[in-house]
Amino acid sequence: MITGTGITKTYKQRGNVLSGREVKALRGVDFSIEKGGAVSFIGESGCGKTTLGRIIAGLETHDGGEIVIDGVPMSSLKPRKREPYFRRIQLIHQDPYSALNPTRTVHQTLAAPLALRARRTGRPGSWMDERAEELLALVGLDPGYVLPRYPHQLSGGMRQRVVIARALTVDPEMLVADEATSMIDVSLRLGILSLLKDLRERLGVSVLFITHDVATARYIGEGGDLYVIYRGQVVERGQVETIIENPVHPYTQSLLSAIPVLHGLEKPGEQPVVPTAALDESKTDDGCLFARRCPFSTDRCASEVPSLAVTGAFPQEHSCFYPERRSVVATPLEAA
Amino acid sequence: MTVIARRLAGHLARGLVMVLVVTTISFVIIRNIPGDPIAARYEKLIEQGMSPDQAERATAVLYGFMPKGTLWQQYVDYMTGLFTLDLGESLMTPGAQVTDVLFEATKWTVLPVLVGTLLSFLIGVMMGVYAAIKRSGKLGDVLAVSGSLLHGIPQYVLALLLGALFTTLIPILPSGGTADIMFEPGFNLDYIGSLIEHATLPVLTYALASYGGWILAMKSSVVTVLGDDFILAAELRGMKRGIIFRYIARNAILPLFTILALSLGLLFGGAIFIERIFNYPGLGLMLIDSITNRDFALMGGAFLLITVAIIIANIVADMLYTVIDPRVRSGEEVAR
Amino acid sequence: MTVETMPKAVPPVPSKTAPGVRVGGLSVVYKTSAGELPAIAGINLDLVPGTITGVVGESGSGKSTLALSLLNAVQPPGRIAAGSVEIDGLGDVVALRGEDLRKARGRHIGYVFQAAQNSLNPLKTVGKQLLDLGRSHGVSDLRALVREAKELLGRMGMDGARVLDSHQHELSGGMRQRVGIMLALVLNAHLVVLDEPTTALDMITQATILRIIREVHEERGLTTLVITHDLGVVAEVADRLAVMYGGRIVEQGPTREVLGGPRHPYTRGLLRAIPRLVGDIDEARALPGRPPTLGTVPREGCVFRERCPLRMDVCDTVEPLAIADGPRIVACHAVDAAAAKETKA
Amino acid sequence: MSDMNPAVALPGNTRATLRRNFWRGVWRVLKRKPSRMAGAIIVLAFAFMGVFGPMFYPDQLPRDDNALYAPPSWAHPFGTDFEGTDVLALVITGSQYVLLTGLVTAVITIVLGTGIGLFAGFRRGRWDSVLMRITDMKLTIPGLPLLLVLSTIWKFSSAWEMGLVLGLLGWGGVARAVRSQTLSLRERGFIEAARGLGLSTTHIIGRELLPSMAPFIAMNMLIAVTGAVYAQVGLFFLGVLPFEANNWGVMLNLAVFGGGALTTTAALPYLLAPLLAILLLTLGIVLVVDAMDEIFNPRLREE
Amino acid sequence: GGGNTGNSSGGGVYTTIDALKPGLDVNAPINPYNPKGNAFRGYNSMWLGWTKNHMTDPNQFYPGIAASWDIAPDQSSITLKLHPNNKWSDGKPVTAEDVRVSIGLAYTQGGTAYALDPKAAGAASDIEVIDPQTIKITQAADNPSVTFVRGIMETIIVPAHIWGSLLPADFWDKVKTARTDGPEAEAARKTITDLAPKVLAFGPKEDVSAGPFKLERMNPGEALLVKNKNFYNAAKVAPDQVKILNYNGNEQVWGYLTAGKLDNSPFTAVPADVMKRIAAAPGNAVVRGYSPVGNSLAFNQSKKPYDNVHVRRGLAHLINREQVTKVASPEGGTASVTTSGMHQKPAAEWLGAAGLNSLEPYKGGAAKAEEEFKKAGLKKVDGKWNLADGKPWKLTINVPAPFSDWLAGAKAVTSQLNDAGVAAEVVTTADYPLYLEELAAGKYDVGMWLVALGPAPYNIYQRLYGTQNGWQLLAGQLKHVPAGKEGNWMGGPETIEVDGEKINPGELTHKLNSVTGEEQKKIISQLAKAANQDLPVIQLWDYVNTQFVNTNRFTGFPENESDMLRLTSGVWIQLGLVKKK
Ligand SMILES: Nc1ncnc2c1ncn2[C@@H]1O[C@H](COP(=O)(O)OP(=O)(O)OP(=O)(O)O)[C@@H](O)[C@H]1O
Ligand SMILES: Nc1ncnc2c1ncn2[C@@H]1O[C@H](COP(=O)(O)OP(=O)(O)OP(=O)(O)O)[C@@H](O)[C@H]1O
Ligand SMILES: [Mg+2]
Ligand SMILES: [Mg+2]
Repeated sequence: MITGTGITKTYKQRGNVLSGREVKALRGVDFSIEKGGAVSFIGESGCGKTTLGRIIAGLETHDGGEIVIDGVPMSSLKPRKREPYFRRIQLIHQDPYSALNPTRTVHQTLAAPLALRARRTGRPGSWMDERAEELLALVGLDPGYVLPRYPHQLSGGMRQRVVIARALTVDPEMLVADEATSMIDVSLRLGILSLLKDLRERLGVSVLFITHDVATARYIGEGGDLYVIYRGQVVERGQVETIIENPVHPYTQSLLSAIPVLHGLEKPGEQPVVPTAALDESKTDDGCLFARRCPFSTDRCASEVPSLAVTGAFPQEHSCFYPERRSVVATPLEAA
Repeated sequence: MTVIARRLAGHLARGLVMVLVVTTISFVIIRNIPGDPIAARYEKLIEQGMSPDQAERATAVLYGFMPKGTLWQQYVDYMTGLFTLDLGESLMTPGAQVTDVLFEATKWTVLPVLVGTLLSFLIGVMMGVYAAIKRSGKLGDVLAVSGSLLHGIPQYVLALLLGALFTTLIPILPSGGTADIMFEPGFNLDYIGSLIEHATLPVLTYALASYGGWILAMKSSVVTVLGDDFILAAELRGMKRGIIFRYIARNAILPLFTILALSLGLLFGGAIFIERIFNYPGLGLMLIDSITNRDFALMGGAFLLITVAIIIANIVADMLYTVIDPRVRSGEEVAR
Repeated sequence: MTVETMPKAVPPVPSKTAPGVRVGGLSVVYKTSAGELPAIAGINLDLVPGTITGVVGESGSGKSTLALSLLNAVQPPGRIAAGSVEIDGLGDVVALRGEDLRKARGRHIGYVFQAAQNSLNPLKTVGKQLLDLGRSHGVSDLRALVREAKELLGRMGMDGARVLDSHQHELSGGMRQRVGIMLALVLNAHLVVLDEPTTALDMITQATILRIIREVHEERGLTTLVITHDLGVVAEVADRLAVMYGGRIVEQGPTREVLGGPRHPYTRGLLRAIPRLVGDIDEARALPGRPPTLGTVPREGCVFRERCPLRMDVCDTVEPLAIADGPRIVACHAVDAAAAKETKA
Repeated sequence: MSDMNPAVALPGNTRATLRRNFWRGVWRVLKRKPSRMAGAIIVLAFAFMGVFGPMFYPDQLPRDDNALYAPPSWAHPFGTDFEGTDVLALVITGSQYVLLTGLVTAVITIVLGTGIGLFAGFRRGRWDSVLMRITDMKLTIPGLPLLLVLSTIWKFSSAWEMGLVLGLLGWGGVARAVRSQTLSLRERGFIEAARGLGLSTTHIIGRELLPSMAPFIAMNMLIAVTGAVYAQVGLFFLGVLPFEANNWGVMLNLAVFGGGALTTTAALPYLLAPLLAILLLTLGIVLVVDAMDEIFNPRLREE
Repeated sequence: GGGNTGNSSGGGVYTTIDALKPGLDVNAPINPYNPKGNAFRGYNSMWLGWTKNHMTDPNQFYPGIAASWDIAPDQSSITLKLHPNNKWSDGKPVTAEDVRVSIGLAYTQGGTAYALDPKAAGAASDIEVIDPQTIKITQAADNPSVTFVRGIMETIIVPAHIWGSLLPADFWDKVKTARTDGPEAEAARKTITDLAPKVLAFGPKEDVSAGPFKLERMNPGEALLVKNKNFYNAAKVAPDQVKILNYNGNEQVWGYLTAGKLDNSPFTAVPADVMKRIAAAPGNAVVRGYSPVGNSLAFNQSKKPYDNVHVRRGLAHLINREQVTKVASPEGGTASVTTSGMHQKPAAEWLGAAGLNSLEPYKGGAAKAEEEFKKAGLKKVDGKWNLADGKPWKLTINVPAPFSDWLAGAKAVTSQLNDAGVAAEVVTTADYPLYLEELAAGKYDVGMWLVALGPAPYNIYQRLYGTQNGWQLLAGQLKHVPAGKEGNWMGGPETIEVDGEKINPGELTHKLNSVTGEEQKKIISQLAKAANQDLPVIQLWDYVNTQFVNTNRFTGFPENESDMLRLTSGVWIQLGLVKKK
């Protein structure tokens, strides 16, 4: 449904011409998301996940590469014409607190896009109210309670559901959930996650899930693809389960090693990978971007640029010269 | 250091353009003021008992001091003069260089403005801290409301009230003039005493008029800083009250320096009412005079001076921020 | 870099310096437009000297309030309404006032701030703030203090000299957090309270910080309280675990035991609500309902009953007592009933 | 418009209800502090005075040749002016011009300032820099001196004209502030979401952005009213604007420069009456401004 | 701490203001030609002689630089004798050469008697230094004028040794050439007038004065002058120092006066209550004298309905001048008894009681006004007067905003008119220059206008029948321009019928310049009648030269009605009138 090739994005720090500082947020990312499919992006903070998500949702322009939606290359369209394509891709913000206008009731929030739709399709006004209630029910809210309320009168989880309901008003084909649960109470998180999962299954909406928590990616993107992003590059790509079980890129491995172990329920993996240095974006690197932090790097890594490909016996694509299977993931203790 | 230098260079370049544009605008406006200064002068002489033809001849000479040529030519002359800091000669005081007249008037504006503003700044800032600390108490309320009120009251109302109080009801202060001429100017007690006596009302008015603003600004700034986590953190580390107070004060006062610089720049042009009411011979009075006398060169000079003061104040404010705030110094964009 | 150290199976021997802490019947109320409402109520919690105790709870459950209470630093409009916080060598902190209290903070109790990102004065270098700290506590040998700080920072994998010379904005989130830990420890405090030490950090940095906490704790012989909303974080570092809900501690006990066999329905629900990397995805279940806020916490009865699958009539009226069973303490009528049945059986 | 935002059939959710709730909220906010109530009453009283004040007096105010600069009395609470006209009557009948100017100025200031600020902040990029350069320029030109000069070119014979000019000179600060607010609001999720949903720019600006800025705009509006009142009264006081016996500024001018209010006490009431009117208006507005934030923020309003 | 009682011994400090230079300017040169120059008339700036404030004869003087003067009976020349022992403050003697150089400078500035135009009336044609103390000036014969003598006597005298260098060597030849015809003369005139700005801007480093005082120092608020020991009459100059205070508005003078600071203050408009307070200050006294100036309401007769004399007369009947004066200028004016173009006092002298009584006093009130308005075809509807064509009539009086007495007066007039059913309002103009420009451009229907500016009768009537009303003097020839053109904003008729005789008031006014005696009297009587009947203006009040003196420190001030009152107190002092108490 949507594919991207070689997406690059460079931010120029604002300021005057003389002091422009550049941040390479994306360095040539390829992706493709099927209709009704699920894809997850994971990576460290600042690796460009959000940027990519926003580009996909049409909220940000990219400066290199091409995005193709339903076979139509976006670069061939004038910005105004792109809008209907991107409208089918809705972004769910990380922060449900700022994603809703505090001065508008839930009803007003939902009514605006519904009214637009009703007008376009010539539906009667009453359809909107029905639809609003329908959508709220769909996301598991009680319309009677929620509709007349202002966002501040709702809990974080309720708000996030309203945000999702609002995204659904335009019958999107894809939801981009950018850390959609990270600001929600732990006990409510799963509710949102399963709602998204549910929507995918019931409505056939594809979901792009952006997170730094591999476990949620696994939960929601069951059977889908996982993209591991590092400094604006995809370093490993493949089926979620495959990667979690058999990560081959040291970066992926260090991400997985960093997941806290529920001692008492699980035992840690035997070969955890810990980066040898902290992320420092100001350093420009030749060769493999991860080389400087990689415990296994060689001279080759520092000079030669690896490409994302399937090599060796591993099913997933990765960009490591020395792919190797390591046991980094915690395993459940045998049920006592 | 380079950040500072680069910023300064940018500011200066932009400032220069601004000066040129504003000067051009004010030039066009000023030169289009209707009214013949020489005819007015003529009427004045007539009133003073000069015979009409004598008055006519006496005023005819003044035409020599009127700007010559087409408007465009006058503009070219004016601008070329500007680059050599030659603002021309005053029309009403032929022979007096505009720069000299401006300098003399500026002295008398800057003196009370500086003293008044600094005084109110000091007191306002202190009371602002107090109002912030006691913000939930009665006294805090009183301070805040009186601050808003003083801030809201126009200067001339204060000036008139103070004038009525100290020159009519309890006539203890002189209104008008700078110092008693009988005292030899210089560093002697008599002269300085007289200087202070004459400046008291203008200074008091400036101080009162701006005091409200300072108390409000400082209060809100302190309240913001008090809410900042690092203050609580310092407290939780058991830092001494004095040190914490300094943390609060330094962080809170930072944005105020910017306002201080800006307000000093603005006061060059804002002293008109006070100077008119107290007959204090500063720029404001001079400006009114130059307008009623259609002294084009002087008016232009005054506009230029005020504009430059505002621009410089802006630059100083920004540079001050750059120097004081380490975040800006290192080239980071800080939301203000 | 060293490979992750695993928590030892046996809690370390309590060092001589590590103080014990006994929180007894602690209640804190906040003044709101609806009157004074309790943010925490009747908390009993013992910190065993030399151990790391983890407190988990959702947003608004009163974790920070509890942490601040340990320093008698609840901010207005809140106040400690009842209870005591006994700290070895200090006595009841709740009774401390003025200079005594100030000196206790920092010297005896190190506090690492929830938003460590912002716990530094933006206008001063870390070094200058360190000196301020030293002066505040009458440290005569400031040189030694700086040396100590550098060593601590070095210990945490940073270039001490450079860090001390930096302003807050020149440090990354993880570095700031480490500076926060350094400032909490540099005066040799042996009770350290960390409020959400890793919340805004990404996975890899979080792992690093957690490791540092563990290492420093052991090396310096501390009593540590780690507060977080992330069960994973406590599980990773804590010896003992306390679960908070609606201003109460509903369950506590040794981490492994609690995670391995949660008893309180909330703990169980919470554990089930966390998606795991391994195992059956479909086992994960969301907890119904939503956490209470200050205004919606039930005034009487069990605070969790609205969301509880084991709700009984008694839950509506009687607040369950915290019943100890060996090292484990649970406050739940249903668990009590089950235990009673078990003992009967 | 109704098809955009239908008067929804949902019970308790009609626009009328919303409006009713809003006013109830406003009432609550005002009631919370007696000072706000006082402020609101003062402002309403001034509004009443501006609208109906002149109706209580004949077109030609009565004069008394034998009571020039009469001291305060029951008949003349603030004495009389140089012509023996009651000063209170002058203040009351004069309020219309002053307040109308203030209102016109405020509306123009806000419309222009908000418009330009919104446009610049919303469009960003080139438009932004051009508009902000212009705004900077505008802010750099000294306002009062410019007004003094303009008053020789222009005759501000009606409140509308006066308000227009003051408005044209006053939008700079508001534009700057609105722009920076817009820039920050733009980054908020809900604006982005609205764009993502394909909602029209009109909707985004009118329904999403503006209401969020309402307290700020309302506050500025009130402040602009006072600012305009001050500016024009000041200009009249300096004597550069057309004569109007009951204009507050003219009264100040005549009291000081004609009646010697700063020299003797006879004209003092004549001076103090308009001064007190200005002070009271300021006080009222200051007290009301305090409530703006709460009035427009549903969260604070309904607490 | 005021300086009045300050560090003065002996003569003490005399404090005053200079009404001729309200805003002191520290940057101004010490230059009497400069409008703001720091040369104060009578103190450190001298004329040849000081004109007396005589009601009918402008050619009476007190000695200045000249000790005495001989005027040829036909006024064809004047011979001046200087004070024998007069010296400049730097010790150099004051000589005829100083006078000659000063006259040269006056040529560049275009003083009355020093017109370069050969056709100009009353110009000096020859300057002859007879001896160091004597100088003779002869009037050009082709166009003699009665203004010649006054023009000479009012010459400002500056020291030749300081100012002489401003005049080029061939200056006097150029003057001779300039007074002829042809291109060469044109060039010479240009050379001379080109000197004007230089003279105006010239600023000696230090004050060299031949007056009783010399400027010591100044600041923006005050100027300090000290006694010139070399002054011819120094022995009789009472004060040691003179302090001249700056002022920007009358209210400041009121402040000085109520504080008892000023030993003398020239005419300042004062509100009644301020007057009381001034009078209450110890030592303060009021001296009143004659001032020729009057204030009036002037019409633009190109505008309807003011073209109709009946409308103007009706208005004159309606306006209660006493009430207006009481509101506008209670202390500094007296209501005009009638409107004749002249101040009441000289009018009585020129016209005699009979002549005065024959003038219409315009005191008919509403009844008379109604009659006149009806004659003009105005219609009264619902108590409001409408124009002849039925349109509403709104009378707008324009005044410059800074003149508060005019404003109050105009307001009082409109109030009266409104009461009588004539809709009237006051409109102000931001400042005086603008007012004058708009007035001259014919933008106003009715405006305030100063009339009766003496001292010569010619000067008086020029305000009514001069440029503003269409009569222009070009190269000695009088011509009349139509209404609305070239500054003719009054737009009155070119001829007026007076006593059955058509007169041309402009021509008559011009004639006043050269005629004397009975003929002069006759013309004035004709003009007074013309002004009274035709009413180009309605006179409202005559100014009274109200001065304040304080007798705490000095005495010997001029009495009420003294002919010295229009001279600065510097002149009183130099003539030895003022005495230390
Ligand atoms: N508007 C912007 N201007 C400048 N730089 C930006 C901007 N937005 C993002 N960046 C930079 O681009 C890089 C990628 O940012 P992005 O927000 O996509 O990361 P992320 O993977 O979503 O991180 P996180 O997990 O913290 O949300 C970062 O270095 C960030 O600083
Ligand atoms: N200043 C305050 N005024 C009123 N109520 C407060 C205040 N501070 C905290 N509370 C309330 O007290 C309760 C506990 O707050 P606390 O900050 O301890 O929670 P927390 O568990 O630390 O939450 P988080 O995970 O969000 O940090 C919350 O319901 C909160 O709303
Ligand atoms: Mg992100
Ligand atoms: Mg917390």
